[in-house]
Amino acid sequence: MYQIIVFGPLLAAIIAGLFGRQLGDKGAQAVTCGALVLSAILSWLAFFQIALGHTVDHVIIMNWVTSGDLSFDWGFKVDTLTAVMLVVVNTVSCLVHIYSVGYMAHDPHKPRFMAYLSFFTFAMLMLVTADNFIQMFFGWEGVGLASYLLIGFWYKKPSACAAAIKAFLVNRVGDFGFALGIFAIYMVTGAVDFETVFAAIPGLQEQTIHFLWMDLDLITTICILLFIGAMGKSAQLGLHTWLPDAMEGPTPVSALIHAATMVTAGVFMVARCSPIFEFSPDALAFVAFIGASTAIFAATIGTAQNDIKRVIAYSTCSQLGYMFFALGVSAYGAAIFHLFTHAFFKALLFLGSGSVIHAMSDEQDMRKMGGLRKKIPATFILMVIGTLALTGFPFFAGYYSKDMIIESAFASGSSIGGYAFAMGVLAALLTSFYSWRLIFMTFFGESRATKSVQDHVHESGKWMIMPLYVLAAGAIAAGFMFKEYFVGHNYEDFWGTALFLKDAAHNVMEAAHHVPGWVVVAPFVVMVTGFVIAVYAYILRPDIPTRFAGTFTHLYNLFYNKWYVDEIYDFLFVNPAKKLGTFLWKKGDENIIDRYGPDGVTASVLTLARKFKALQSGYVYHYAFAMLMGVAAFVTWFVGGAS
Amino acid sequence: MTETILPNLAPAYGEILMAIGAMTLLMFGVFRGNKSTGFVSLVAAALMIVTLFVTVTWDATAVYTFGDMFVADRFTSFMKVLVLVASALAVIMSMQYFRDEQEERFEYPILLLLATLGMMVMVSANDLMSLYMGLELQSLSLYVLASIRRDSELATEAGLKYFVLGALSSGMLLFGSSLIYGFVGSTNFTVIGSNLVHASAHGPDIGVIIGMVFVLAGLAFKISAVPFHMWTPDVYQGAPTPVTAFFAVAPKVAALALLVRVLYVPFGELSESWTQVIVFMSLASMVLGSVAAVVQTNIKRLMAYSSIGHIGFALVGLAAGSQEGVRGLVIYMAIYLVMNVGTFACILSMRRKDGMVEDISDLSGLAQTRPGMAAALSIFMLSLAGIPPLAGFWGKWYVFKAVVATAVADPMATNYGLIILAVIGVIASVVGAYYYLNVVRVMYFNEPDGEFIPQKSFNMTAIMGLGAALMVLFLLPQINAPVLEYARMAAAALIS
Amino acid sequence: MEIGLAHYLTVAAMLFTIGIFGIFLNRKNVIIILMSVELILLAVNINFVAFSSYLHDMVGQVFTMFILTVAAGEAAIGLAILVIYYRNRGTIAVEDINLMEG
Amino acid sequence: MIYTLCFYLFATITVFSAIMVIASRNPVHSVLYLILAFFNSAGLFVLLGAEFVAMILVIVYVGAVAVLFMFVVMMLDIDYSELRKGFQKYLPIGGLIGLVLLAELVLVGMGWGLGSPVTTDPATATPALTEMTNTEALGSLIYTKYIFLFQMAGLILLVAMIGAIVLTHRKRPGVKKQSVNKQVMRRRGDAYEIVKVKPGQGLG
Amino acid sequence: MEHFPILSIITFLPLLGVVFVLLTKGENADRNARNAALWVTVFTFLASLILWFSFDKTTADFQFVEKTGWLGDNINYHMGIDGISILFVMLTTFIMPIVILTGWDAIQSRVKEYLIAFLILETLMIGVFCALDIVLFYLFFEGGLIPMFLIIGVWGGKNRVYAAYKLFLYTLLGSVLMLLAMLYMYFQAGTTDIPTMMQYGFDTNAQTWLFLAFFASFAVKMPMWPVHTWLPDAHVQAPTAGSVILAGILLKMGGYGFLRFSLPMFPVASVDLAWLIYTLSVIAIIYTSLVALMQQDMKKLIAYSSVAHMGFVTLGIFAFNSQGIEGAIMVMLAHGFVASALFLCVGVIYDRLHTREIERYGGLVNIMPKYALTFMFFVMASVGLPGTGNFVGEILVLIGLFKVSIWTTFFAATGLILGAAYMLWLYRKVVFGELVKEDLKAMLDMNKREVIIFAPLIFFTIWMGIHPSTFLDFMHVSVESLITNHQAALAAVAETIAH
Repeated sequence: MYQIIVFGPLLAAIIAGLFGRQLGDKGAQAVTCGALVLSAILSWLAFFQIALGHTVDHVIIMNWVTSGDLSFDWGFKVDTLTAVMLVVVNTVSCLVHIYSVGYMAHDPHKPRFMAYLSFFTFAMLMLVTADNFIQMFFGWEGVGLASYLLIGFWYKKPSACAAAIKAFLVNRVGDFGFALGIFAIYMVTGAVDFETVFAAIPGLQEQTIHFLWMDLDLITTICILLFIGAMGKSAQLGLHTWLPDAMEGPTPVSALIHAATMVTAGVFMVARCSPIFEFSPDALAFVAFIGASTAIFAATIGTAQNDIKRVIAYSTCSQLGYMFFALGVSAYGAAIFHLFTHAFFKALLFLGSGSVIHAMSDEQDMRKMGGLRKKIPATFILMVIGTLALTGFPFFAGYYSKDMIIESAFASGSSIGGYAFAMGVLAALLTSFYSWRLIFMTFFGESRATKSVQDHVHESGKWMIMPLYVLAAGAIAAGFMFKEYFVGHNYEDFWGTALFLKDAAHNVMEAAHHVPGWVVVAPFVVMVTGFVIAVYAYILRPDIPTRFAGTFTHLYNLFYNKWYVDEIYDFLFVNPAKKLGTFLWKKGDENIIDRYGPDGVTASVLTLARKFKALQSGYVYHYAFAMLMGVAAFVTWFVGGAS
Repeated sequence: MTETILPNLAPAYGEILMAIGAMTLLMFGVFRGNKSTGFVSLVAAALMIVTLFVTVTWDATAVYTFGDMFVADRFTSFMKVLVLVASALAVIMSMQYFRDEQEERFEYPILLLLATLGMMVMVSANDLMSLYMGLELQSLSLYVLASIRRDSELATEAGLKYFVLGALSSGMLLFGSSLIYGFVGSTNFTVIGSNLVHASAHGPDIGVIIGMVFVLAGLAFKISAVPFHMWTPDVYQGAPTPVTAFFAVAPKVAALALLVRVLYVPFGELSESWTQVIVFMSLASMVLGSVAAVVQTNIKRLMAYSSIGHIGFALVGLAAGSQEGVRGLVIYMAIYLVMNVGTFACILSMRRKDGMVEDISDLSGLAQTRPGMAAALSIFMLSLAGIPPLAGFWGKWYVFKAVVATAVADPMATNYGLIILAVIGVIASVVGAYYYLNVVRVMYFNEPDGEFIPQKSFNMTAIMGLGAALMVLFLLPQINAPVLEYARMAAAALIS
Repeated sequence: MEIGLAHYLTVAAMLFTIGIFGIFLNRKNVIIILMSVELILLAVNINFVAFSSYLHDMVGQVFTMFILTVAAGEAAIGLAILVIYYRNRGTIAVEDINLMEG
Repeated sequence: MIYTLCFYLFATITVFSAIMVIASRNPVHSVLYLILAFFNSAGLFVLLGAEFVAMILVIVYVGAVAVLFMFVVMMLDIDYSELRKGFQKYLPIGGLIGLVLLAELVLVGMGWGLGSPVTTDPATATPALTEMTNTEALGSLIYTKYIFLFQMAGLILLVAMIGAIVLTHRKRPGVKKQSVNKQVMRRRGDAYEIVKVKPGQGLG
Repeated sequence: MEHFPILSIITFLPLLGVVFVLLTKGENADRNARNAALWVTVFTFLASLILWFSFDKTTADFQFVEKTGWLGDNINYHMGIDGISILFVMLTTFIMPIVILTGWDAIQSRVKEYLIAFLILETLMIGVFCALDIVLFYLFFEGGLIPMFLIIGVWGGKNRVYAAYKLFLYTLLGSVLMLLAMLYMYFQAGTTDIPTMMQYGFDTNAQTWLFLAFFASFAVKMPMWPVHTWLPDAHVQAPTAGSVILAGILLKMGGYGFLRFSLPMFPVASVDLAWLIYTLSVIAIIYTSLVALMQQDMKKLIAYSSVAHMGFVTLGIFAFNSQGIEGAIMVMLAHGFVASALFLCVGVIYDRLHTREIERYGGLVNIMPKYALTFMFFVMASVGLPGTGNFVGEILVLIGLFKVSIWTTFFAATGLILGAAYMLWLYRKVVFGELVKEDLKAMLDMNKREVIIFAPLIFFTIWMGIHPSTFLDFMHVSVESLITNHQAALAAVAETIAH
């Protein structure tokens, strides 16, 4: 079964990719969608079997690499965590595939697009089903490749190409850390498969590793290296810069990869490695800190963006921050739960925005939208549902998961938990604000679009709308339906061994149910506050934002320019690398190595040769003189040596 | 003190045959005039080949004759074979050239014969006197040969330079001989050797060493080792090409053979002293031969510097001071012979309307106009450069093998001088590769310009083809085994 | 002071040096060079005869005889080359003998 | 005493004339000085007891070689007006090296017999004059023990001969030679031609 | 020789091709010559499959051994392969038919000589990997320079003379020092037999010098920084097939040399000087990656990337553990496929537009989808994406190296980031973007011949990535024995010092 789930999409991708021309657009779409529908159905089956049936499956396909004492396989380890991910990935992917049929209707490269999507799904599935770190790394890089391909799908746009490369490279930075983490794990445990590694970790406490000129705690080092990988993939503070740019890709891609699945791989990985992270409080604190900071950081930027997809992208970034600080306070269940619900409502928001963009003839700037609610009512309703879920409106999916995270942070009792709690609440305020701002700017007020665009506005076709309904259902229901399993009373039964808690007695999520009332209410209050501000600023007094921006120019610019992170990176890394490259090439290779090496030697040989040539003057007496010199020198040598 | 019985002539049958043959041919030539040149040449070559067989059959341990002034052993026979082969090929290769230049002179092959006779006497010399006589017979013939195109300014200039410097070198050699004679009391190699062994208790006399240095200088001139090399480029360039071809091989082989004998038989006891001189000359020759050739444009001058460099490499074997080293040297010279003869065969086969090919740039695009010859010449060039698996590499292999063995034979006292020699030697060979490649480059990389007059001489083609084949196939045991074995025996005849 | 071998050797050494001087200090005339060669050979001969005399050995004198013979031949060849060179170039100035160099 | 005197006389003149050989402005003088040097060295040879070699030196060298030199010098008709230029240019360094070499050679010469005992066993000991003259002694050696070298010397002279002829002998196109064949074959018609001359025009 | 001399046959079979090529005459001579060369190389590959299938993977001994007297003095004609060399032999025989096909249309002048050069080169390359006698090894090792010199010089680009000379003299200079070291070893060990020498235990003090001498040769051949500058020039000027050979096989000789000579014969010096190798390799990886980032010439860029990849090879070899060494071999094999393919990719468009300047291209995906896909695949493989052989190799190298030196691994791993940067930049500039340049619009997608060339390369690259055991299984025993011997030698030296 897992083989079909995982390799079905790969097969579909190969067929659509290589034989797309022969199959035709329809054929390619049918193959890929069919494979994904099948995978999705099987995933749900697996979910029921594993997660609700409380079993763990381990399938080994074949040995991958054996070298010395290092050995790892191609295999599937399917526990509840994996099963949840399978469901998320395949469901969203399946819906996005179907959505794409409609969304990409006018694109000439449909088979290629479908192939990429399916390939991405395959890679993501490899990631979540991996039974060892290397296979996980395979999926990890695979999704990176798919992401690269899909972001750069419209290869004619230079910005798309640049964004694709940026995404790949920033991810590589993360992978760099991840890989080092894996190496460290292998060095200390002698294995890379989860089972052996996790079993060996407890025995490694208190050990140190010498690196960066100091003795670092071994497990903390490993965890932080792994987490760097997660930061890259999940666009956490510092390595987040690629995610907004990634919106250059087609919207279904944003929904699938940059909202629902790939970006959550980091969350998944940390959860998967909970048996390691649990042994390093420092690393967990670091995770929590980064997560909380990202949550607030991305939210601030989200308030100042005008591109509809970018707003959602920063929102995603922020929400991922939530997940990470949940992980950081050991609320793994809460994190995965938020991952689960977020997948639905964020995919919904993205696909909805795609629908808007589609309606607006590919316009993404919200300043040129407005008043769309009457023209595309279905989309409007769906977007509102998504927003409600995102902002944590009671009984929508986000409400359960996000509040759980905030409460867990509070309940953890640590200082970093307190920081996370504060940031979480503040970010919730901003989330509410920018989410509603999006809705208001897009669907309310007067239309700011050109006449021709306005005439064109139309509701999307059934291929696009149908998946949205399904996702909306998820955004509404996923929360209360699965709450008990993910974070509630069925927690231990549900997760089994998939998530590890060092100190099971101190389950943060357990504690989260018993936090003070104001903590429970706080997210709701800030959410409403945010809504009110948004209503005030964008419905009642539309001039406020401009004035605000005028008054707080610096702050606005800071947010609008995304805290200048890109510029700082350009300054710190990109430009120096280019300059250094040129320097090493022109100065190093050409001016030093070649100049003093081969060319220099050649030149000096030539000079010497010319000197010899000059000595060979052609005059007999010079020749005779040389002979005399030779004899005299030898004679002197021996006479002198003898006496 | 008077010998009434006839000396043992058997070891010298070859020389006698050559002498009588040369005089008979001279008579023939005088009566028939210059139109008999072709015939005289052929007979001369045949005579050399016959002599070669006479020499080869002489396969005994050392025999001394003519008052111990003449020796025949395996070393002499091997070196004589080389000399005779080189000379015979030189005669054959010259025929077409002089015919084309309409400069046929029947004296030419006869002088070549007499020069070769001189070389054979040199190789067999066991006395400073026979050394000198052989050397002079050879030298005088060579002076004449160098300027045999007496209407050519270059040839006469070459002859004059060669003569003046050659006379100077003979003077030095003689002066050295006189000192040796005076300080040891004999001119006979064997006697000198044994006298020095007896005298070794209180160290060699400085007079002997100085005398030896002078003799070395005189011989170094003949093999054109630095700093006694300066005549070489000018003479090679100025002399008629077939004469250069002859100069490049036979006299060097003979002089080197003589040098080896002088160093090992009379002065074996002084090896510590002469090794220093040889190491210096070897180093300087390798470096100069490799470096100075880089800027040459005339192919004959190039070959001159090449020969200087190669002598440097051959001397490496001598510097090793062991039987293996001499063996390496002997092998080196054998291979050197084929490479050089082959190269000159190629050069001689190329004629343009305006004369012989002299400039390297004239070879442009030869690979397209005459692929076979280009391939052969490339093989010779790469072999000269010592690129494996061609024969030239093996020459270097054996000499360097010997010197490395000597250098590190005693783990306590590693001979750094020899190690430096080896390192600089191989580096010089890389520099040398540069200009050999240059010839290949011109032939293969450049586009052809100008027409060559088609060459129809079967002899030349055969020499080129056989030579190239030998260079490539030297690594076959069937071909190298006899050479190696003979070389070993030759070296063993000198040093046990 | 008794005249010993060293005296003869000194004379020979001086002649030898003068001969070499003659070769490389001479700038104008090739014939002088040829004569210098004769001087060198003369020096060698004095050496040989002196050694022969003091060693009571005839070999030195025999050698001298052959050197004289060869020297005659050498002179003949040298002069012959000189003559044809002169025919070609119309000069025998040493400084003009440099058509080939490098 | 006389021996010493003679030695110094001969030696001084020899060295002096040698210097003059290379220092003379006029090559003719050089040749003459060379002859002088030969004569005096012959004297040295006599002092050393080598009469035959001394004779040969005078006869062969002065009689043949030196005259040959003279012949060539005269024949080539060299302009010797400015022969001295450049002599000084290399004199310092060349002189220095030459003197060093000379000093070393003298030093070496002084060392004769000091180091190792020279062999007391000459290969061909000089016979006492009472027993055999110097000439006889040489003669008995050259044609017996040294027959090989004697033959070689012959070959060398042969080469010298061939060489000299090959290099210098040439047919001069302008020289008139008697050709008997031509004379015999001469016909009347070859000698004259009958031409009709028109009046007033000449032979044009 | 008791058994069938299969190695000699494989080694010298291409020379038979030379004969065939020489025999072709008439107006179709060029075509016939091409066919002859192709068939001979294919046949050589088929013959080498015999090795593949009858190889005994359970022993570290040399197999298919042929030994016969050769030069006397204990120098023998000794051939044989173990689990390490068989892979290189196979790589060579596999790449050769592709190489012949590469120049099929592009080379129109002096076709026969071109083919002969390649066929001779094949013999020499196979010989390098089969030789079990250092003299024999040296012959093959050095001999390869001659045909390569001609290939670059005759059929190369504008600046071909400079490049050909640089290649020749640079590598020759390195090798002659190795030759001296070989002579010394010959003198010490009294034999030139490689298996004997591997067990010999050379004098500890001398090892350093011997190691450095061999290093001089192999480092240039690899090439390692700072003796790498000949490679970009050689690659840029060489015809496509020449680049393929160079990147695919010739560079591997250095790595093979380290494995065959440096490690087993100079164990002490290898360990003592590992820091040097680490330093140079790390510099190479970072330095050349940065330089590659700024290149304007496609081939130069890929050449620099080769230098960086070879840095991984040396690092892996000098990690002295099975992951490192096996990883290094895997990187070499994978690089053999991928770098060859990348040069072929450049060749494909070079054949059409006759320029390698990156700026001259752009938007090729619009008209050459097949090409774009192929190129993308190899770009990703070169970047070391999992699922390709490069990944397996690099991960093994790094994982092995991490155990030895964390710092080194840290810096080496940055190469993964930089590598992605320049390769993706290259791809974007050439393939992506709008198709605006007029002369590009007429370019045709890959033809059947080109597809045939690439297909096996893609197939094997993936195979190596997914099921590397096919290859790793061959080397396990040999690598283990290499490490065991290495450690034993070190222990023996430690023992003597202790006493």
